[in-house]
Amino acid sequence: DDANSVTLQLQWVTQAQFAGYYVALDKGFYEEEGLDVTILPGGPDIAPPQVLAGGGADVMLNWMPSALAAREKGLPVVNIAQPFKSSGLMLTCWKDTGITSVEDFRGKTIGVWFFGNEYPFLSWMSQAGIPTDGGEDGVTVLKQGFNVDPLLQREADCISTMTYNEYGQVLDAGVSPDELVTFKYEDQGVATLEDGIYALEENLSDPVFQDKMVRFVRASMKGWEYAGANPEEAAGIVLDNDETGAQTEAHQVRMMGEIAKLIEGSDGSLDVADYERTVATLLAGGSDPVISKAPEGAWTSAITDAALK
Amino acid sequence: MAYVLALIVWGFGWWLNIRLSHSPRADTRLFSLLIPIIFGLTIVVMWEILVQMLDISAVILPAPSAIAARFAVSTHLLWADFEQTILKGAMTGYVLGAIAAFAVAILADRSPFLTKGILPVGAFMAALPIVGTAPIFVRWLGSDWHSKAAVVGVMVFFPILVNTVAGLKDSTAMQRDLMRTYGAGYWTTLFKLRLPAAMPFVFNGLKIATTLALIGAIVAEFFGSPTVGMGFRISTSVGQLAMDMVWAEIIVAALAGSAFYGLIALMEKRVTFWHPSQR
Amino acid sequence: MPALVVVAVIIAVWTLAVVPMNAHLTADQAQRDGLVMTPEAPAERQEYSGLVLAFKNPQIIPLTYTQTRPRLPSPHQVTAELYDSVFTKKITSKRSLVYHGWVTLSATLLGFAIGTGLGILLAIGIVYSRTMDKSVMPWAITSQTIPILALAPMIIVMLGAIGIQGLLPKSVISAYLSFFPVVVGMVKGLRSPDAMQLDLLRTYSASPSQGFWKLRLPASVPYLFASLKIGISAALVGAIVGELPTGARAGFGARMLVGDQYGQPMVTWAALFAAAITAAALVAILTLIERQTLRRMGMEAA
Amino acid sequence: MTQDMTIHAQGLDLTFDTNDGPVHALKDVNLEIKKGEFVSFIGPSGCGKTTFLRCIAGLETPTSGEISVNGMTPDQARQARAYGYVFQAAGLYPWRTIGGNIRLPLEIMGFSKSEQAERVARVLDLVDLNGFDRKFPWQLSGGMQQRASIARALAFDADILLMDEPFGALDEIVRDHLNEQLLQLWARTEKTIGFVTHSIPEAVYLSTKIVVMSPRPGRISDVIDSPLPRERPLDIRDSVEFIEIAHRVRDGLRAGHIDE
Amino acid sequence: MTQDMTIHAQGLDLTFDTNDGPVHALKDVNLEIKKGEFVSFIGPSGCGKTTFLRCIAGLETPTSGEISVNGMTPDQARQARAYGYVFQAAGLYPWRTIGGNIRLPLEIMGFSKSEQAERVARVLDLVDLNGFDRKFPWQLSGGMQQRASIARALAFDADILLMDEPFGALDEIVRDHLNEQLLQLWARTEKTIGFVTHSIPEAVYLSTKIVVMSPRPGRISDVIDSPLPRERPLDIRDSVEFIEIAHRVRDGLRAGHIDE
Ligand SMILES: Nc1ncnc2c1ncn2[C@@H]1O[C@H](COP(=O)(O)OP(=O)(O)OP(=O)(O)O)[C@@H](O)[C@H]1O
Ligand SMILES: Nc1ncnc2c1ncn2[C@@H]1O[C@H](COP(=O)(O)OP(=O)(O)OP(=O)(O)O)[C@@H](O)[C@H]1O
Ligand SMILES: Cc1ncc(C[n+]2csc(CCO)c2C)c(N)n1
Ligand SMILES: [Mg+2]
Ligand SMILES: [Mg+2]
Repeated sequence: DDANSVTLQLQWVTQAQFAGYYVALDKGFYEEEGLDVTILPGGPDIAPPQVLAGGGADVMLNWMPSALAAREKGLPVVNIAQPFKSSGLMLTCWKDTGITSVEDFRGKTIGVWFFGNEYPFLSWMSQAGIPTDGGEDGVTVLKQGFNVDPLLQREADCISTMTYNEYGQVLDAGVSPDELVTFKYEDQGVATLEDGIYALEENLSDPVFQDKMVRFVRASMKGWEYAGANPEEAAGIVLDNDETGAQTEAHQVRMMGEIAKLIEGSDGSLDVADYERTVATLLAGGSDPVISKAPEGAWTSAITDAALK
Repeated sequence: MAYVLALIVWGFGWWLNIRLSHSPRADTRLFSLLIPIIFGLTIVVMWEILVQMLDISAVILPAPSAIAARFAVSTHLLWADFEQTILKGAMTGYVLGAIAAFAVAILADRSPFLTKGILPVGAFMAALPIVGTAPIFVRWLGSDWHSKAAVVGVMVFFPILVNTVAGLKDSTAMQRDLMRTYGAGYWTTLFKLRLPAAMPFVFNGLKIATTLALIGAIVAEFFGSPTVGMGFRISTSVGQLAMDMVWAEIIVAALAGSAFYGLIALMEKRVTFWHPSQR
Repeated sequence: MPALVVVAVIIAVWTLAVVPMNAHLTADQAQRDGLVMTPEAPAERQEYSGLVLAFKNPQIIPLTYTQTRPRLPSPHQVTAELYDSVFTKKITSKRSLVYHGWVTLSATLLGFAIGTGLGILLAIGIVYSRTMDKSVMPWAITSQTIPILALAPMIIVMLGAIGIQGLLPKSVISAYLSFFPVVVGMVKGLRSPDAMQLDLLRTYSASPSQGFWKLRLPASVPYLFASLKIGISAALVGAIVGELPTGARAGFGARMLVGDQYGQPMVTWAALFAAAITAAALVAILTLIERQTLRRMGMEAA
Repeated sequence: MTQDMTIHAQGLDLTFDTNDGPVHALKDVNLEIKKGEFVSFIGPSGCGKTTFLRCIAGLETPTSGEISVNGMTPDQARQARAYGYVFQAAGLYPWRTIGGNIRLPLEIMGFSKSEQAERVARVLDLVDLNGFDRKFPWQLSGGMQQRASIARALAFDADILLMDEPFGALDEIVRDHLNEQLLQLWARTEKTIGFVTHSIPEAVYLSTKIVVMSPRPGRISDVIDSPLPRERPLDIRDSVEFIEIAHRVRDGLRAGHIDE
Repeated sequence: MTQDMTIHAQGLDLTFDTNDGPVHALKDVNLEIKKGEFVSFIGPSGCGKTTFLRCIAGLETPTSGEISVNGMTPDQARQARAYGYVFQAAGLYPWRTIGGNIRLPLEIMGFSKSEQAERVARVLDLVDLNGFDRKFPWQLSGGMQQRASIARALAFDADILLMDEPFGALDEIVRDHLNEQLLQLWARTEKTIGFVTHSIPEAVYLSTKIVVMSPRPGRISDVIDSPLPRERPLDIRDSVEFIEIAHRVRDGLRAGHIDE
């Protein structure tokens, strides 16, 4: 029934990045709240905000830059919870390219994820005053696919990686950390909030929906707590839920370990300071900023307040 | 209400087209252009009506007017994407794929043994889904248009191959016997009889391949590209929920594809004027 | 078996290509493992072609065949992975390619049925209605120039919005790709009867439906089969493409994507080959039916 | 127009447009054919015989002039299934057996299964093709194919039989045989028959009316009403009248050739 | 085998496999044709005339028996471009104009451009198709197409001319004309000609040797060496010898039909 069923749209395929939700489902935390939760995995062509707009899901996970951009496009999504405290995004470069600082990016080729995930990078570059159109003293941007080959094949000097996934894959390919230089967005002061929980504004005005979200967030956070405390088991649960059967245990265990670092210090409620920093970063996007003015009503603490009571 | 209005528009458009297509001038070039345009316009108007009146979110389906507006202000961007994807990626791949298919068809045709050997392998290649081949070619040839051309080449290869092979067998027994009475050799028979007889089939393959070429070049960009190109723009814009831009690119693709197809169809008319389907 | 000979040639070329394709990665790896490479600097090695590099460092040649993340896996690696995931796993297991094959195949067959049905109907409409010929045909062509992967998410979102999920959205994409070759081939086939064959029916004052069943349809059969063979490959590709925006859960497409993203090229290659083998099998079945049908129609040897 | 005037053509003109200019195929053709007549058309190759036959059957539309069949337009007559047509080439459908090809018009006209079988057997016998029922066209010799196509036209009882050189590919013996059969059929059924031939004796032997045409543009240069009786044994071909008519036809033909 | 024995067939047997059982098309056929002979084949439809002609040209392989042409196998003779072949149906290539179709063998055999043009013009004239040079096959009447295909076979000078009912679709006048032309050509060039016809007078008028065949399985039932002189005016057809031979041929044919 409508009052108790929730459909969650992930922003990527089933992996430990979303362990909290799978654990909550698997351990019956949702059921305890009387919820009937369906988790929809994402993929390369799925824009979660679009699925939300089309009514295919009630809540989605999203990176805040992409969510705020959707808001400006006229799709009023609202952050109702923020399980991820810190950003796992970074650039990973070959050390032998001579890159040691941001200034060294000039003249280099850098792989970037697009699909709404390019905003943090573009903001960063514009703050650093580095053009991204491939000139002599700018960077050449490659739209990066879903793997780390551009780096391994040396088509790119740096690529985007997540601490919990792609970076590990570079290492798995036999590369030792000594050969690499990394730039974490967190360290560069351009971190933006990742993997928040978002719902549509209009739905949130409905008390039944609101109640549903409260229970959903509460159970999800319980799931995250459990996953953080039991990384191996959580990874196992993720593996059970991976219908492709192609994920490996070692990989998911490591990912879970790294994810645990990112959720550390979050009880699920949005830290306003983090939010402000994200907005400031995005507004600083130079000639073509991601958002043109500070958004209003893009988040609410109502849900987490009720959930964490 | 919206549906009723849309239906009325549809009815009117269809009525107009029935009138036009049965008019004595239906076969003139003007009418051949006008009729599909009216058909398209009917759909566009229905689309606009439905989007406006049912209040469909622009994030899901933008109104044609919004798409047109976006198109108008983005022509330079669209042109750059067109150049990258169609002119460099798709065309190169199409030409290379077609030449390769032609060469292999003629090779395969030299002996039943090779035909039997190559066709299944060709069918095998045709079924290599772009989702799998694109990342591999991007890995091998880099993110720029070269990998896109390779993807396109592989995609267009099979339809052209199959059709050419079938076409080369399409001459009648009597036509072949005539060549035999002349003691004509393989190449003479090929050039004087079998290639001309094969042309209706070859063009069939070339026509199917035009649309594949476009799809291939665009979709392959989803798996890695420079920051220009129609596929790049589409996937990026979907991520940004800029659906008007997505549709503007789709329109470019449709225009380019139709023009490309039209060009091949025109050549077909010129070359296979003698075939019953052209008379 | 002629096909086997051709396959053998291809495998031989493939086997040879493994060395230059993987030379750089292998050299990087070997160096990390303590071997001495010439030249020493990895960036410098990029300047050389794979062949030259292998020539300069012959000790890496055998190693190129055993990389875990090769650019080009060797045939035996792909075969091993295929064997492993097809024969050694229970077919209900999600690690079995048979299981994923069925996921993809069911969407393919449904999509192919829809696409073929639609394609034939459209072709009939085009051949019999001047209005449809003039107005729809150009748009059927245009429809195929629209990149499906761009439309797919929208189709899926829209279908999802009205509560349709699962097999059908994938099949819609599959149908979308397979209907076009059928339309083109059938239009040509339905128009293939020559003037005398048509005139004969006119002297009988046969109705259009009789003209269809007794002349146009039988005359179009060879064209239909040629199209069906292209159509079914397209349907399979469509089903695989459709698996990405439906959440890449299961099926060959999901395997390819996940294999690609998690640095398991063998998973991708195995899925790729499994897909192609499936398609070849489908085409072979159609060829068999075609041969039977044409033989029964007395058209095989003509 | 009297009721028994089956076919009536007046001032018929037909021009084909081709890649290098128009071809004037028929020019001012006037002809009346009464019900039950047997009319032969004879004339040099390319003079428009086929074209005229096609006009009668409504397969070709004259550029100008009028033509009526049973008081209707050819199109309407076609709707009424008035025609049995034998084309100059056999034109069998390659995916049907010989039997299937003959059955085709019967299926279309809705004969019962048993009636179909019976008629197929009868006409196969008539053209001497027993036992070839289940062969495909390409397994037959040229003449056999042509006979099958004659059988196809005879299988249903059309009012008007139009035959475009039906016996061209047959040897004299079979030809004589089929000529006799055709005459018998005609006598029995009172069909109206339009018959294109190149053989002067054949034309004279069969016809009540012989139409001689001359080429480029196709015109009717002579119409000969045969004084021969309807009952015609084969040896009538040695009679004086016969030879006289044959002479007149030959002269007409020759004139056409000299004209040219 | 003497040097001037152009075609030599011995114990030829040919069986076709069809969907319903084998068809015995030729049975124990023995024939010798000397260089420069004009041989006509006559026989009821389906008796194997086309099949035998095709064996001579190496287009069909006998099931058993031997055949040699100019001391070679038919295949070798084909390589040596020994044959001009006129098929029973015109078989023109639809993508070539009439001129283009006639030019086809000339192109293949490497005649110069000017020679090609000259020969095309000459044979077009011979078959009375001047002015149709640039038309496409489907724009010609059946008889005109057949004449074009004759022109195509005459355009180059093959040693052996094989003609399968070439004049079947032509009217008597044109036929007489072409018969005379063919005889002249034969007299002038000493070609060896194999000629299938259904017309007894035509066979007798043209041939030095008449081969009568009977059907199912196709056998040679009579071989008649003509006593007529090589020089033959048209009115030789009224001579006693002529009528005698014609009688013998007719009897042979009739026997074949009764046999059946
Ligand atoms: N390709 C084939 N397959 C099967 N049977 C065939 C084939 N070609 C010819 N025949 C059969 O062989 C026999 C002889 O045929 P052929 O064409 O030689 O006759 P023909 O003497 O030329 O007759 P016509 O005068 O009618 O042309 C016929 O019974 C025919 O059915
Ligand atoms: N479809 C066409 N397009 C152009 N010209 C045509 C077409 N059909 C016939 N003709 C021309 O019309 C003229 C008459 O042709 P038709 O077929 O009626 O001759 P015919 O008397 O039947 O000759 P035949 O005895 O050789 O069959 C010819 O000159 C021919 O070239
Ligand atoms: C097309 C596309 N590209 C990149 C991302 C970004 N992204 C968000 S989470 C995640 C997984 C990291 O292991 C990635 C890659 C996306 N969602 N879709
Ligand atoms: Mg004619
Ligand atoms: Mg024959």
